[in-house]
Amino acid sequence: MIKIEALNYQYEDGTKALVDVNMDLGKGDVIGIIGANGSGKSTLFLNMLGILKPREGSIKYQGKILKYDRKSLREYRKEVTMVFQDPEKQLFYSRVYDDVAFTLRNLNYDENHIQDRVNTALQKVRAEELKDKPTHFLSYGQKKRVAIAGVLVMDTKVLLLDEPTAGLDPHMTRQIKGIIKEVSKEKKLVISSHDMDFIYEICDYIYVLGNGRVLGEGETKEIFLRTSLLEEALLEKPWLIKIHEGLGLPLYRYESELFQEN
Amino acid sequence: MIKIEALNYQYEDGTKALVDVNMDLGKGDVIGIIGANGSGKSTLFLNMLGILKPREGSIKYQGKILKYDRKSLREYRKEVTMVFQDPEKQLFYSRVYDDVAFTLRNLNYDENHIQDRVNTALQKVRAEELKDKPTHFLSYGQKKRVAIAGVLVMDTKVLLLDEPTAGLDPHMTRQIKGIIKEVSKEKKLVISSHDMDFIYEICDYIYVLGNGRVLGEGETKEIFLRTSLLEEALLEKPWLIKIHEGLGLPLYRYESELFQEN
Amino acid sequence: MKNKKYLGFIVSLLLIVTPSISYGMHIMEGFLPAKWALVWTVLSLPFLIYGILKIDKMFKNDTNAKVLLGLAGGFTFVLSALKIPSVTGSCSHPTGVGLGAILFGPTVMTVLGTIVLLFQSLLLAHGGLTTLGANVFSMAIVGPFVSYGIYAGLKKSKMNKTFVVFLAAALGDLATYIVTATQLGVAFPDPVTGIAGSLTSFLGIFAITQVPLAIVEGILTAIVYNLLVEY
Amino acid sequence: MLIDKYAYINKLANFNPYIKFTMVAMALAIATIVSNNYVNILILITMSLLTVVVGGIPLNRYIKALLIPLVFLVVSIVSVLISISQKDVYVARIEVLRYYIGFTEESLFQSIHILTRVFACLSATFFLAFTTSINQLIRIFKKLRVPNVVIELLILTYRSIFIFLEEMQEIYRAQEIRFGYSGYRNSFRSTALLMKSLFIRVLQKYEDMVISLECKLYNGEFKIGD
Repeated sequence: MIKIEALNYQYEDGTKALVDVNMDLGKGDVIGIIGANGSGKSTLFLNMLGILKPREGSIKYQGKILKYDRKSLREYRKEVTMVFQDPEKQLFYSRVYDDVAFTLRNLNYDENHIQDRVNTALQKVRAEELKDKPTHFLSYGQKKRVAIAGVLVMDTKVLLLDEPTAGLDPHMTRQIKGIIKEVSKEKKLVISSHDMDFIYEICDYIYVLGNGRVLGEGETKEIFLRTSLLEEALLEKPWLIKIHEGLGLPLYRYESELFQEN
Repeated sequence: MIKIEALNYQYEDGTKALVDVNMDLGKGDVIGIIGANGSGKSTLFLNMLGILKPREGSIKYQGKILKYDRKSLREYRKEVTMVFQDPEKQLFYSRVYDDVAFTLRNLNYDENHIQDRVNTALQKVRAEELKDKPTHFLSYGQKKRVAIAGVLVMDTKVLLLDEPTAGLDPHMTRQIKGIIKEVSKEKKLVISSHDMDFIYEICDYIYVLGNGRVLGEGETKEIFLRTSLLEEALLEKPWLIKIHEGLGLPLYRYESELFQEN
Repeated sequence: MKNKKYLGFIVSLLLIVTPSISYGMHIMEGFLPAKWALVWTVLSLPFLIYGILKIDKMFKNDTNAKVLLGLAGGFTFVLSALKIPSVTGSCSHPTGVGLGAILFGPTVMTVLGTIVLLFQSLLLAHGGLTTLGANVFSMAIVGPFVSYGIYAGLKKSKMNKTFVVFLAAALGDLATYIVTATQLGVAFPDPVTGIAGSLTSFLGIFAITQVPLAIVEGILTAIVYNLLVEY
Repeated sequence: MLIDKYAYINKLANFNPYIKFTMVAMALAIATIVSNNYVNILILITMSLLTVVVGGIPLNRYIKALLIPLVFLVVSIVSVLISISQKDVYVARIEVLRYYIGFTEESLFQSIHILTRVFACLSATFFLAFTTSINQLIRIFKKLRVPNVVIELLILTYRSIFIFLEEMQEIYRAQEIRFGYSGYRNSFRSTALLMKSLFIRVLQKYEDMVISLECKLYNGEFKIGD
C-alpha cells in the first residue's frame, strides 16, 4: 500500500505547501483526508500521483520507493489513479464511449476487450444509457459519473477522489455514495471532501491537514470527537457526533442506526 | 417586490424548462429555492434577472410588469442583481479594487463616490485587506467574498445568490452565513443551494422546484416536514428535522436552540 | 503573467486569432462557381500540407501541445459566437483562427484555422464547404501571415508594443478583406466594366463594414494584449 | 449553435452516415459543377424535404438557419447585379451625374444563377449539419484517410468548443448584470475583459488537462474506434 514518509513539498516561489507529512494508507480501506481550503490536500494528491515530486521524503508503494522516470510512473499509475473534482477537465472526447475507453486504448488493448470493460465501468456508475451520448449534453452529475467510469475502467488498486460530491444535489450525492461503497469493496479509496457528514459516513480512517501539516489522524469516530483538533483545522463536526455530545445519545456511525435504535 | 406570474420558459429546441411558475417573493425575507440539478433553478434565476425572456407569463417588480428594452432592464438591475456560483467567472480585473468598482464605473459614478462604496462593500464581506491584492492570488473563499462585494456595491433591493456555499470548506461556509445574515437585514435575498441544512438555517420561506415546476411552497419548517414532497423533488431533510421526526425531539430551527434546551 | 513561456503564445494567438478571420467576411456556401472554388482550394493546399507536416513533427516532441492546440481551436471558435460591438451599431461576429505563430510557426495556424472554419460552416452556418478553400486562403493564410509578418518585423523596433499589436491585428484584418473582395471580384467580372469594375464594387461595398471593423478589432486586440501582459 | 443539438436528436441521426455524406458531397458537386438553375432548385427541394420532413427539423428553425448568411448574400448579389458606367448598356438603369447605374441581362441571369446555386449548396450542407453529428463526421474523415493529426485536432477542438461556449456565456452574463454592456465604451472594455478572462481559462484548463492526461496513461495519441 501507499506510505508517505517525511514528505516536504515547496512551490517554485519557496512557499511550503507540505511539511513533514507522514501517512500510511494501509490503516483503513477508505481513507479520508480533510482540511480547510488551502490546507494542502490537492498538493498532497498530486504528490501521491507522482505528478509533483517532493523536495524531501518519499512515496512508497508496496514497500518500494516511487521513482520518477517515465516508465516507473506509468507502471505506478496503472495501480494508483485519481478522479478530479471538475469533470470538465477530465473529459477529452465528445462521445462518452470514446472517453471511457481512452485509457484502455492508450494501453493498446484490443477493441473487444475494451468494449467489455467500458460497459462494466459504465454499469458500475449506472450510466450505461449514456454510452453514445455526446459529452456536452450531459448534466453535471452525469459528467461526474462518466469521469469516474473513465477511471474505474482501468481497474487500479488505489483510487483517489477529490471532492466527489461537490456541486451535486442530495439525490446525486446519495448515488455517488452508493457507487463509492460498491467500489470500496474492490479498491483502496482515498477521499477528500468538505462535507463532514459524508466523510463520517464513508471513511474508516482519517487524516486532518492544516497549513500543509498533518494535524491529526485516527479512526473516524475518534477523530471527530477531538474538538480542539477540528477547531484548529477550521472544520466542523458531523451532526451525528454533535447530537452524541450535545444530547448524550450513544455515538452512532450511520443515520439508520440512530433511528432504528431510538 | 418580485412576483412571478404563470411563467413558462422554453429552450430554443422546444424543451420546457419552466412550466407555469408562480412565485411571490414578498412572502419572506430570505427566500430559498431548492430542487435537484436540472430542476430549473438557474433558468428561473436568469428569468428573474431579465436575462432570459419568458415565453409566457411575466415578472412583476413593485407591481409593474418587467419590460425587456435596454432602459427598463438597466433600471431593473439597479434594484435586482445576482451573485453567480463560480467566482472565477465573475472576476474580470487583476486588482480587487478595480473589480469591485466595475459596476459603478460602468454607471459613470465619480471616483470619490466609487471609492467610498467599494470600501463599504469590501467591509461588508470582511475583505478590506484584499483591496489591492491581485485577484488571481486569492483563495477560492476570498474570491467568493470579492464577487459578493462586487455585487453589494450596487446597493440593490433584491439579491439572488446561486449556491453561495458551493466549494467552500466548513469555516468559510460559516463566514458566508454570517455575511448573508447581515446583508439580509437590508435586502431581500433569494438563495438556491443543495445544502439543505444551510437552507433550513438561513431561509424563512421556501419554494421547491422539480422538472421546471413549483412542486411546493411554504414556511421553512413546514416545507421540510413534507416528506413526500421532498422525495418527489429528490431532496433530503435537514438533520434537525430528521431528529425531530426520528427521535421525537421538539422541532428546532437552529442547532444552538437544540443544544441549549437539552 | 505568471508564466513567461506563454507570452509568445498569447501574442501570437491574439494576433492571429482575432484579426484576420476575426471579423472577416466569410464567402457563403455555394457562392463561388466550381472553377474558383477549386482554384483557391489548390492554392491553399500547399500551406495546409506544410502546416500538417509541421504539426506532426511538433507533436512528436511535445504530445501535450495537441491539447493546447485543441483548446486554442475551441477558444477561437467561441470568439466567433461572441458579439463584438462595432462602429455601425450592428453586431459582427469575430471568428478567430490560429495560434502560436511565434511558438509554432505561422503555418500551424493555417491548419487550426481550417478546422475552425470547418466547424463554423457546420455549426454556425458561417462560410461553407464549397467555399472552404477560398475562405481558408483569405482568413487562415493571408490574414495571419500579414499579422505575423508585421508583428515579427516590428517587435524589435522602437515602436510602442501596443501600437505594433494594433497594426498587426488591424492590417491582418484588412488584408483578409482585400483578398476576399478580390476573390469575389475575379469570380464575377462586371459585364460592362470587367474585373476592374467588379473589384472596385466589392472592395467599395464591403469597405463600409470591414474598414471600421479592422480598426475596432485592432484596438480591441491591443487592449486584450495589455490586459494579459499586466496579468 | 443549436444545429449541433439537432444533429444528435433528429430522425436521421442514426442513419448510415456514409450515405448521408456521399449524398451531400454529390449534391454539392452537381450544384457547383453542373450548375443548372432547374437542377439547383431540385436539389434545394430534395434536401429541404429530407431535412425538414424526413429528419424532423422544425421548419422555423431551418428557415432561420438559411437566413444567417442573408446579409452577405444581399450585399454580394447587389455587387454582382449592379454596375456603374458612362455607357448606357443596361436593361434597367438610373442616371446619376452622367453615370448610369443599372444591370444588364447577363448580370441578371448570373445573379439568378448564383441564387439558385447558393440555396442548393446551403440546403445540402444544412442537411449534413442538421442530421449528421460531428462525432459521426469525424469517423467519416477517418475513413477518408484525413491525416491523424487533423482528426485529433478535430476531436479536441470540438470538445473544447463546448467547454468555452459555456464559460463565455457565464462570464458574459456576469458582466451584463453589472452593466458591462451598457453603452459603447463599456461594451468595448467588457469584451476585452471577457476575451482576457477566457484566454486565461484556456491556459488553466491546459495545465489541469495535462495532469489528467498523465493519470489516463496518455501516450501521445487520441484514438477513436472505427
